[in-house]
Amino acid sequence: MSIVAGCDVGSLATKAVVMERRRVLAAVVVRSGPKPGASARDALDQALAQCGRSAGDVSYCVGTGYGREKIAFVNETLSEISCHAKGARFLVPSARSVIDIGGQDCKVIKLDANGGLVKFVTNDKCASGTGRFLEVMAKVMHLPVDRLGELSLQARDPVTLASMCTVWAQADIIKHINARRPAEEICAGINTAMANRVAMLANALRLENDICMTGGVAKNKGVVHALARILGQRIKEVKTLDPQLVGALGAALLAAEQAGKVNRKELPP
Amino acid sequence: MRPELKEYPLDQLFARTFQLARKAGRATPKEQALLLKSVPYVSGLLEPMLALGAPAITFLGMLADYYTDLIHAKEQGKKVVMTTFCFDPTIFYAFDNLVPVTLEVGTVITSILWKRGAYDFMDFCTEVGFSETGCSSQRGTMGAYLAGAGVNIDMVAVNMGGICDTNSNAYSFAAQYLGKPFYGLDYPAELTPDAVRDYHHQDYRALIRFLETHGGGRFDIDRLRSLLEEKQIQDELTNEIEELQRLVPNPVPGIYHLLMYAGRYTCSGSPTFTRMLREMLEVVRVNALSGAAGLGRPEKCRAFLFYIDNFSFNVGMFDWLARNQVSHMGSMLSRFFPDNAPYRREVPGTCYTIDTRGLDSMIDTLADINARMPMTRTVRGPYDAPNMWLEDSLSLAKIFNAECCIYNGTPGCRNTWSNVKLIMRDLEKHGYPTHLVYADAFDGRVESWETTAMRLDEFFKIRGLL
Amino acid sequence: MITAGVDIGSTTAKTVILQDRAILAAAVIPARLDPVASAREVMDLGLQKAGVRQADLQRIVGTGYGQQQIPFAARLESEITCHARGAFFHHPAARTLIDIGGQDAKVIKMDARGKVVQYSYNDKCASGTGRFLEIMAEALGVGLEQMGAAGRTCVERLSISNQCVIFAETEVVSLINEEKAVGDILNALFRAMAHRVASQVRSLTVEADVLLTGGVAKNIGLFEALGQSLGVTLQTPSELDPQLNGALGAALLGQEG
Amino acid sequence: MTALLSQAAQSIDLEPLRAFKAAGGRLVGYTCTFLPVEVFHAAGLVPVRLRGIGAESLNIADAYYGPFVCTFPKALLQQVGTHHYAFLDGAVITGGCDGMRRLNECWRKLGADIPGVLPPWFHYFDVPHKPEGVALSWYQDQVRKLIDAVQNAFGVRIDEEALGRAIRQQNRVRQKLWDLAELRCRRPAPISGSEAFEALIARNVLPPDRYLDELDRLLATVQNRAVPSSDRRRRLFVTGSICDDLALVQQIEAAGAVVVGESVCYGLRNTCALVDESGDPVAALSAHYLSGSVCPRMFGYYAERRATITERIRQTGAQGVVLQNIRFCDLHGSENGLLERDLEQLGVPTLRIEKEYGALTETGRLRMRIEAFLEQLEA
Ligand SMILES: Nc1ncnc2c1ncn2[C@@H]1O[C@H](COP(=O)(O)OP(=O)(O)O)[C@@H](O)[C@H]1O
Ligand SMILES: Nc1ncnc2c1ncn2[C@@H]1O[C@H](COP(=O)(O)OP(=O)(O)O)[C@@H](O)[C@H]1O
Ligand code: SF4
Ligand code: SF4
Ligand code: SF4
Repeated sequence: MSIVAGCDVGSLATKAVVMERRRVLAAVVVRSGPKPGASARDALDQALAQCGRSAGDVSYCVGTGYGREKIAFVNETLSEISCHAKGARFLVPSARSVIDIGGQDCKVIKLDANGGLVKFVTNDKCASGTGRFLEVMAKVMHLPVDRLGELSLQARDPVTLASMCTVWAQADIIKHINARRPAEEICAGINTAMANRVAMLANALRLENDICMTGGVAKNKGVVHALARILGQRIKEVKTLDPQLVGALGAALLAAEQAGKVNRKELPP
Repeated sequence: MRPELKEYPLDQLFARTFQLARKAGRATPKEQALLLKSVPYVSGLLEPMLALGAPAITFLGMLADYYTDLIHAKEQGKKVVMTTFCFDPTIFYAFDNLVPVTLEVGTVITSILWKRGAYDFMDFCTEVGFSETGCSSQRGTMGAYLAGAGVNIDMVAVNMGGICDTNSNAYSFAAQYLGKPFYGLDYPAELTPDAVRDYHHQDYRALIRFLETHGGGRFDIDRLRSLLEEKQIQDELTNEIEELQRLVPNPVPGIYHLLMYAGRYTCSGSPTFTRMLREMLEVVRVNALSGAAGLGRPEKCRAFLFYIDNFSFNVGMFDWLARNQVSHMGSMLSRFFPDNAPYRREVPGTCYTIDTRGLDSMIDTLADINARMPMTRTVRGPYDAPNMWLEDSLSLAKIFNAECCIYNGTPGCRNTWSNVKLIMRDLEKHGYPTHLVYADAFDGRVESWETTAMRLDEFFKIRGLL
Repeated sequence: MITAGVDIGSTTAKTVILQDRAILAAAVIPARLDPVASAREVMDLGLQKAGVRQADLQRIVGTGYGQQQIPFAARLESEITCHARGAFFHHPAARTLIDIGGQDAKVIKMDARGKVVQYSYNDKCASGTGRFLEIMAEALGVGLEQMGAAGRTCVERLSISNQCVIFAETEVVSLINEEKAVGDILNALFRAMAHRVASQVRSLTVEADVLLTGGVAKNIGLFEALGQSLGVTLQTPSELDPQLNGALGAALLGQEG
Repeated sequence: MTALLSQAAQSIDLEPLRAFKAAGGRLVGYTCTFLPVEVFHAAGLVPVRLRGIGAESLNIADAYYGPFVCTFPKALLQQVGTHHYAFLDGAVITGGCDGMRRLNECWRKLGADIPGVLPPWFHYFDVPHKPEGVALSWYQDQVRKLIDAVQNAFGVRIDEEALGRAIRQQNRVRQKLWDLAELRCRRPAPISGSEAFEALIARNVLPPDRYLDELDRLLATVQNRAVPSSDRRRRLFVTGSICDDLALVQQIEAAGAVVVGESVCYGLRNTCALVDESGDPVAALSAHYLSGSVCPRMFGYYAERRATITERIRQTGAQGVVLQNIRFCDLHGSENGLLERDLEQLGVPTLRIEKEYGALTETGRLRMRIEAFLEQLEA
């Protein structure tokens, strides 16, 4: 039976999803190495191994993410915007808005009732709306990045970060550390700063419900909650799949569509 | 923008806050405490204001009237003109049906009085398309008017680009966004040539026609004359205060600058403003006679702020200077250049004269005044050209015996950030230790006050000023 | 007289212990989350190396970002003052001092007596700091100690232009994706950062000797790129770890009462 | 395609300029489309519009300009400071926007620090911020002053006849540029946006005679070019900040689109009408150059600009609009915000991007957005 694959080579993580008839067979996240082609290969191989298939079984593969041009084995590449939109709609069919926060940017996508792309904005101004911001801050806090979210949920009185700039926000954080503010309050401050930045983008598009969040940062509950609070709108969580994988999932779904077209063309009438 | 901000129109909030503050100013301490509790949103900054005594209380009352007029404008059949701080509002008051609203003053109030500052309004502007890197001083209240959380604006009249692009740009954006008529007074890059004066005068007449056309009101000569006569008195009072400011120690409290220019931007020509200046002069005279510094402490150093002097969401800059015994010798915002100012000798041939003999002379006067508003005069041409930023800074620093210069502004200001490094070099060459503040005078998110204060500390200490 | 200078920076904590004007011992440790702990730890290490007890110290002078948190400092001095003092000690001919630490770059102009004439910090949106290099080292998977030598020369001349640290990293990622050589990317990074710092120095006018201190001075690739960008031969202390300059200055100020 | 046009778009150092200079000709740099270049043509000088292309770092410029300033004037200053404009005999600064206006001071101070980078003749041309009323006579005065200054500085005479000749020549250029624009309106377009944009940029930097020849050659080639019967490429229109950034157009086209028109400072926008060839040339030039609302520095004329842009979008059959601005360019940045709102209301999809000037832009993320925009248009 032929399968399809989606591969998302991000700045920080490389993701691969293998599907069969709109069902996820395997999904893998690996840290992006210096060679995107190799990271992609690695992620896909791991995914194939997970479901006991081989590369030869893949009938169509779509690549996305920053390193997409370097993936040797894909049939086609598409932007992350299309892939995240596709993936999000699959998981949350009612989604009209997708907020994807990855390592180096944040994208807010608006969809029509059929899931068609209506408009999107990305942050090109300042790095403080990106996952990298969180990583840098986590490092200053001597914490792993996946702890920022849960810690911040315990905060009672979050600190405010004066500076929106990643570089200068660090100085702020060090100031708060020096002032002996508890770690959870600082984490909450970091997540709120992030959410504020993203909210500005989101508000510019006047998002409609349902809103769905994807990308690695969607795993940070602190950011998700803060964002929902600031937007005054509920954010539907992606529950059935790791949100970081949504881009790769979308790529796989698009691969399935393409494979369908190709197959139909090839079949004799 | 938080939904609750749209519930209460911004100007109504201002009006109510200042009305209460005026009451509080006249009340006994106990009543005062009770009243202050009922002022919405306020972060406790009214108290130190009230502690300043008579002039501050008059100031609060003046703003109460200003915003009360604004919120009642529509029911009285008046038109609201959105305008900028570097635009003398007298002309609006000379019409029988115009009420001005100056955005920058609103931004200062919002950012000082409200705990969360003006961020929501600023961000709202970005959300509807205005560029985020633009000046924060307009955005801080413009957001409210764009969002419909303020009175409806009927037209926009401002000073034009080339003085400050980002300023005019904000207003033209607002006009376009709201679909309202727009007029900008334009200024050549020089100040004194006859051709330039002519330009000012003709352009100003076109402005008046614009106001007539779009306001539909009557331009009242007698009213204009009495406004100008009142302005004359106000200039004289201001001059006297500034003359006394030359004394060592300087008897003028730093925060007076803020009250003086905010008053001038909003209520120029009004008797209340005159009263405030009188009350100030009284305090200053008493200080001067007793040799006391306006700081309330012995004066150790005198600083000239060669751009803006306030810092977002607190009166930090004024406060810091006072606490560290540094006299505030004025900023670019508090200079207007009437022909009888104490610094006129330093800047010959560049001041305005109030001439009330006839309609034409009065209009020319207004045009001349407007051409010398803060920034409109100073940053219109190359900073090192005659009568421009460097010369003005040097002459003012000199006449007021300043010992150092401080730049504080906003990253939105292309105009000054394009040459502030150069002017700093020159001021240093002239012997003035010069410090550049990288903060935003209206947006505390750019650099925290603590950082700004730390850098100020360092500057005064290392340069041997304190 | 024995004195100590303690410099709690954003990245590292440093101490120098002086007996009169001779260095008894020095120590550098990575900054801990808790600045009090950093101060304690680096002090203890310094004392141990010097073979003296804290009670033997006549005066401890604190400086750096975390100076407020040094529980045992008798006096606090700004980084500018300390760095200028340190530089004047080991290099009296220096008129311009550039100190690049983890969080900021400082340029200090001094007169012949070592007095600070003018100084500046890096602008907003600055990629001219040590943190920039740390982030890049991580993105490229090279150690901080190795990166300097690795990017000293280039085969292919690449360019990195973004002023923002984070976005510059994006450019680095693109270059990695294009499978450019790590040495060439590093070299481009050093040039980019050197240009940022050079423009900051130029705003104050450059006067020789120009001295480079701070942790970043140990990065030979950057050291050379900055010298080239400024068109001068940079100096750096030969006997002393340049990262210790601030702590040394603090200790000296302690000697002077 | 002509090699010279392509070169002119991508380099400051050009053979025809070198040849002109070697033969004793003199070159004057200028910064803004509000300057009537005919004055220089009439004087036998070649005006060269200044650009920052090729600047990969701003290490010199940043010592003069502050941090919160658009990278266009900075890149320009950088190229000046690295002697790329050493060939200039003069320069005219125009207060386009505040950042450009301050090039005046920054350049002069740079000249004091680095010998040889300040041309012997340095002039400020003061353009009002509105196109009518008293501003018009002011502008005329400025033109007259400019003529005087050029005559004095270069020992030349600029008479009505020479001005008239120059005007007629530039009108020919304008007409041909419109021919080119019309070709781009054809479906499919016989000429790529990059090729056309090269020609538009080259106009600002080549000696006019040489330019006319090249333009004729280009038009002839394109007119005779065989085009495929169908074209799946999306048609895009580019507007916003000052832009002589060929790479941007190339990048858009590499993603599979074709740029069919633009309204940017080095493009067509100021070329729409012809200069009146009868009557007083100074008055005619003034009326032309100060007319209307080509640039958002003319505050309060947004509606006119929007009308022009939407009309051109209609003519070119563009299916989407790229609204670009350089960071810290608030004039175009916020106008793009208005255009975004208004164009989308008209059903024209837009992509709004903020970037640095030219080579200083990080292209990876930009590419993703352009591709995503095209995918959006496909759907
Ligand atoms: N377990 C986790 N918990 C919280 N945040 C996470 C977690 N894992 C990754 N992240 C965040 O996600 C970001 C990476 O997101 P991703 O979508 O993979 O980006 P990219 O596609 O650019 O590689 C990291 O910068 C980090 O902030
Ligand atoms: N061994 C090394 N080789 C090269 N660079 C180094 C080395 N150690 C530290 N650095 C650089 O020095 C920076 C820290 O400098 P430091 O002066 O200690 O900063 P701070 O005083 O702010 O803590 C680091 O960010 C790193 O870039
Ligand atoms: S403000 Fe900071 S994070 Fe933002 S762009 Fe500038 S350097 Fe980058
Ligand atoms: S954008 Fe406008 S002001 Fe700027 S150079 Fe072009 S025409 Fe002149
Ligand atoms: S792009 Fe904008 S800010 Fe930059 S020079 Fe042009 S008008 Fe000025």
